[in-house]
Amino acid sequence: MVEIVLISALDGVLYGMLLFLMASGLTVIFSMMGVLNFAHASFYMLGAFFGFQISRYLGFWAGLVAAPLLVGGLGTVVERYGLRKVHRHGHVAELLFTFGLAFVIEDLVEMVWGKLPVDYRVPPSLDFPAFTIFSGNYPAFKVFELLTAIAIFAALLLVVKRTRVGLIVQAALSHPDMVGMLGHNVDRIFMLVFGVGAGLAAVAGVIAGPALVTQSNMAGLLGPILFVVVVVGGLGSLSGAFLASLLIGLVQTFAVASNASLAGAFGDLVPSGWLQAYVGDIWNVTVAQVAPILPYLLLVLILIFRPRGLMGTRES
Amino acid sequence: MTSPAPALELIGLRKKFGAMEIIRGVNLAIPSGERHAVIGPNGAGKSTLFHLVSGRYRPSGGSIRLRGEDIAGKAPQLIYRRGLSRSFQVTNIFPRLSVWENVRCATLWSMGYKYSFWRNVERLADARRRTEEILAEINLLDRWRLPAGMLTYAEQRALEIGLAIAGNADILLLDEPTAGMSRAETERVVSLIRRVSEKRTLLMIEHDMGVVFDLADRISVLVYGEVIASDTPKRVKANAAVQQAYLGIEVA
Amino acid sequence: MSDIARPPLPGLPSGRAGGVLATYGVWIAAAVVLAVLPHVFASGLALTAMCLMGTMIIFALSYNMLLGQTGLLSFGQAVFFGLGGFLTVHAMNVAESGGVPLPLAVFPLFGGVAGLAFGVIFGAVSTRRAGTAFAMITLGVAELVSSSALILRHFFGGEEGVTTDRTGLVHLFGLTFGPQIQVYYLIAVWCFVSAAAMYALTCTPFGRICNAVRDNPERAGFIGYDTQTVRFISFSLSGLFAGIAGGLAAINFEIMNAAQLGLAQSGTVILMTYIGGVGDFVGPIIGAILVTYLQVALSDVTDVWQLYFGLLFIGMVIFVPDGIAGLLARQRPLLLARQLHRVAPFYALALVPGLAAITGLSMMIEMTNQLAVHVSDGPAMAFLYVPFDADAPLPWLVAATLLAAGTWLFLRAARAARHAYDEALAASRARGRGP
Amino acid sequence: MRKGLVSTAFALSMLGSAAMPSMAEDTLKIGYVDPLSGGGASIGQIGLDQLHFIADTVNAKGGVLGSKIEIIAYDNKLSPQASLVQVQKAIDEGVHIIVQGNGSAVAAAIENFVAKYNERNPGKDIVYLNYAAIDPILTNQSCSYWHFSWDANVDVKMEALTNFMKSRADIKKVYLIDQDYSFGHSVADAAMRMLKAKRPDIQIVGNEFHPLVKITDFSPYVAKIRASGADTVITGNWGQDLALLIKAAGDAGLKVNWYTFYAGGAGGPTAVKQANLPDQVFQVTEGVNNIDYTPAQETARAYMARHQSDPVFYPRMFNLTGMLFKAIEEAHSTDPGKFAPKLEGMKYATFSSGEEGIMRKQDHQFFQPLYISDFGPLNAKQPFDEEHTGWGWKVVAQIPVKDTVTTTTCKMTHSE
Repeated sequence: MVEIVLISALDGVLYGMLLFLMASGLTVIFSMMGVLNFAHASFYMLGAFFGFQISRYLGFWAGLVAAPLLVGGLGTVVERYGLRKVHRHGHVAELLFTFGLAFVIEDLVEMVWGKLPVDYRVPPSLDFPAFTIFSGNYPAFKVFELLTAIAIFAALLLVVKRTRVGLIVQAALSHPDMVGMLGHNVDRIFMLVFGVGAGLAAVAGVIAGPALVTQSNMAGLLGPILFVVVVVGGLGSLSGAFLASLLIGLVQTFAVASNASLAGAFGDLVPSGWLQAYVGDIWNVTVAQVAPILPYLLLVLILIFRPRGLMGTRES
Repeated sequence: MTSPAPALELIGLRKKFGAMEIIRGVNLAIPSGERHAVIGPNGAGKSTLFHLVSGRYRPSGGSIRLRGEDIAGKAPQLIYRRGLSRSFQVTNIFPRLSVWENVRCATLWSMGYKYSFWRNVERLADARRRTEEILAEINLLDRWRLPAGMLTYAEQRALEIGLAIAGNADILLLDEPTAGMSRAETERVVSLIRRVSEKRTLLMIEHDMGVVFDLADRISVLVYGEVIASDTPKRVKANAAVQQAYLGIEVA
Repeated sequence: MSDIARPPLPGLPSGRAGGVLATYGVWIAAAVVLAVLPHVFASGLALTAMCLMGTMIIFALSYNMLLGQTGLLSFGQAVFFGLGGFLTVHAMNVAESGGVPLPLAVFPLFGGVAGLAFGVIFGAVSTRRAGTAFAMITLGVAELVSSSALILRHFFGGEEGVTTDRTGLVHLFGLTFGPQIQVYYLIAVWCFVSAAAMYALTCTPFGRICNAVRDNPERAGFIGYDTQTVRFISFSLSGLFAGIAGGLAAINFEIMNAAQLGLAQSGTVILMTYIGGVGDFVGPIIGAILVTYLQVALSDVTDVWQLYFGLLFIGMVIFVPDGIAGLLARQRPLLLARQLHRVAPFYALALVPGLAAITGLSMMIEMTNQLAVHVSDGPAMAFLYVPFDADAPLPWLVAATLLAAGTWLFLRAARAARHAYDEALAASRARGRGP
Repeated sequence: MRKGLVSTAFALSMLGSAAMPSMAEDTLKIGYVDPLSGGGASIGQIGLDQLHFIADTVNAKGGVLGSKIEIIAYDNKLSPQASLVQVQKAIDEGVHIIVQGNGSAVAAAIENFVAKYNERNPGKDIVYLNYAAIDPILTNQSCSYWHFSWDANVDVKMEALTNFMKSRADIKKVYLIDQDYSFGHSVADAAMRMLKAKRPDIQIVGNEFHPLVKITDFSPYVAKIRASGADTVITGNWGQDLALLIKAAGDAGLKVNWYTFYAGGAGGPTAVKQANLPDQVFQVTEGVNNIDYTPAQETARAYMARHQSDPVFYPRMFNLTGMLFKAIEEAHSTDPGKFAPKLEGMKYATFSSGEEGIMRKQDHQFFQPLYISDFGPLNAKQPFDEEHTGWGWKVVAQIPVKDTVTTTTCKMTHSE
């Protein structure tokens, strides 16, 4: 029992931090610009592929530095010459713009790197088990993942709370209209924010690429889980997103460890004609089976009962 | 004592935003049929008071009685349905709908059509007649096809009042109806208000003292969230506290 | 058919008397077109494609009840489409095995009722919020439903879905619904009736209040309306029509599966609606026809069709944000004032370099694709029937020139066209015909 | 080539059905309906390349019954509904033979459509040849006379796999993990049933289902497998769900043997190599390149010289086309109504080893020798590696046809 709780907690924290790593850029963009950036996962994928390509010539660490810079630069270009033109037509237009962008990026990646997974490896310097608990290894790369997530969180928090840029950004988080009125160049801020968001997505890509599967459909397969993190955490709240990532990671991991089901709790269903098959599908489902869809349930419940999210400062 | 309940009565009304208390125990009773103006320096809490009465904000304390019935904290539409309608200081119309459609939408509930999705709106003769009347009242009849967002500022202000009066509510709250208007436009609006407020109860915020003293039966002076005087225009003019707190600064 | 209504206002300058032809002319024309179409486009594929279009027209119109009319961005419209389809399939199978004497033509109603019922259930949850929170709730609900669909294998038929046979029901007037043409007319009738119903809905007090809530939800409260109730009714009715569309899709394909209620399907309907134009009733109809056509045809022309799809959407939202219908609607005042001839030459002038730029761009895309993806086939390829080698410099030079020069000329011509449009519009207004 | 023409062809075909089929009446048209864009394209493209390769080979020798073979590709985007539109398009273009493989949902839709089409359009028969969809439902409850299946279905594969496992005494505790949809449940149910019958002493220590392609982190599942004390895992997972599972196991240092259906699928070998699990991952297939049979290996080499980037090779596609052409020649007709009876019960020397397989008349399921192979470093006599990993599939056992036969519930209705 202790073993399961301890290991689940550890796995949950590690998974949660991976989620935060992926979602941090989206938090910044979604919170500040209100843009439902469906291309976020595509920037994440670009990060992975750029990282892969650079790592073949200059090694993993060069990729970790260069890929986010490249993708971040690309992000600013996309904002400047695309999104900005769309901005005045409202959020649905922005959303569709990023929709289209996701299609384009996926096909371009397919053209350049093909449709099959590429062999993007963990760097040798991190390819060893960091520690072992209950005979289960925890690779050093995962610890690195965790540390990066925390570092990004700390750095973002520091920038937001302690620097002048951060103060403007923070003001924009709670009073988006005011920032423009105070005479700041909102266009430049938005461009910067989008670039940083895309760059953070790329950091996640470079790090998650070797750990997961680097393939041209990886953006699509990620699904909308990152939106869940941002919304559950609360719009405009970095700490909220951090907390939400941890919560989702832990909920999902503990759920996987549980084999409880209605059948387990109340015994097998008494046979009762044709309905039995239909009800049986629900009756026999274990908590573990539905673990990965629990975050979406959490999303719906949070929005109904606490629409500002865990730590948000404003509603939608 | 069995005198009828006042049309609108505020008792110890309070509103806090965080630690800041904007409305600090307002007591006010407006008898039915009275034209009542609320004046006070900027930041005194006049608009906040309107937001509390009309249901946009939820009070932190005290009660609001509409003909004796407590409406504090109720949703705007519920208060509207009890016969209280309002206009806004910052123009608050339906920008993509035509002027015609703006006014007609504002008549529909009071005409009893509610959420009806089985009647053709064009065939509702009574709503059409009422819309036409209102448009004539606010002098926008020749602009009826234009999207409301394309009207001039003064026209939008007129439409704003039109939306407030379209539903035939018997208590009207007008928040600075003449703000930003020229003299001629102001005069038009004043006579309009005078006309529509007959047999109704009117509560208005106004900065134009000419309008206030012209229209109001009684005036309340709100300073820092408190009513420091509430009386006839003549008496308010003479009130020492008002002189000091308000007129001394604004008018002199 | 636009937002700005024309009430019959006797005594007012442009008040209009509604004759039968003026009021219903468009609908009569639409009915005639629907009846004649299968005789113009007669092939099996054309019939299949048109059946698909009819279904998607209802679906997109139902979605625009939310997005265009009420201002609600939903990511879960396919939930009602899919559930409507499943209920229809199950109803058909029960009727067939139980010998219930119901003709096929009424079965889309089962889909509609299912869509309405689930619209009420999910609407009660999601319409408590508006804006982004509403959008995110619909996203969550859509994920929950589509995930559950794979888990509840008995009802949703697992991966394979549930099949049915549309010919096994009682045959009214000798209609077996085996031949696709009969299914086409079934869909056409339902499409016509549904579209008319949804249009009628926009002309009711409720329809107008939906617009008011879209424009300014806060003020709607101060004229007596509960915005949550408005959203809820709109959401439920939208579910009804999406369910009918799902039922027709089920009858058309005789199969329903879990993919039909997934996020991809919901995304498709957003694209259709937006591309067609949300501000106008006919917008979603145009969008449904265009996007369905592209989905059916584009993959035959190029295997990187998704790239073109993406570029099309990006181009649309940047250059034509109010959709195709919006673009057409903007020409209406000019047409009415007989000023269109002043801008038409400028449109033609912009079109030519625009097409050249597109040709250059797609040529580059296809050449890249040939070199990168079809590497085993060698560099020999053909573009617009012109054969050449993708690794030779000349084609690249041609493509780059077309793209660069075309773009430059297009931007200039577009600016001139916009200028001409503004002038013509001003002229139209001066004539007193436009607003 | 074809792509350029079709844009106009489509516009024409919208106008009238008479315009199209006359274009090239003397070729034998085979319509290939599979994903050729998007995520599924990585696998769909391989089948198409292989069909083209086969067509070119056969055409070089004069074709079938004197007609050249023409492969026409239709992108179905892995969607059942889109597939039906594409099949309709193919029919309009004069195609009578549909080949498809990826996705049981698509397969079921096409099987159902083709059966109804033939019933409603007598004399215009279409036949559907399935090269990869293996949900047992296709050849059981919803079986059809017009559907022929070349890949061994889930039950057949599991029959072969369990017949192999029953002789491995070191297997004591088995853990099942599958994707939570009908295919995953078919795999798990078959495994439970057959292991119980053949090796009652084996303990099933877990029967896990997880949602389809929704898991990013498989560590909790790996922790569960470890906690159960399993020595063997059976999984029907494919694609990302398999790659991430295997990599998570490698990361955590989990030492078990993996019996899979799809470790040989695109991306699988790369994942196994990255996870560094030599000779611990097994698959059951109708053949691998390293079977020492010269004709197959020569063909594989010729194919790979042409398609260097294609990672996988489907022997079943050769069986499918070979048997199709044989049936056509025997029937002296390219009309499915005439050659389909010849396919029923046909015996055929399989591509991988030359040993005989049979198309069972009862359910149109092809039975063939199956191979259990494991993935790891190669020796000199095993020339084929996978996905440039340096590792390859090595046969550990051949399961003869008689050990793969399962029963079917198929009741085919077809009146001549």
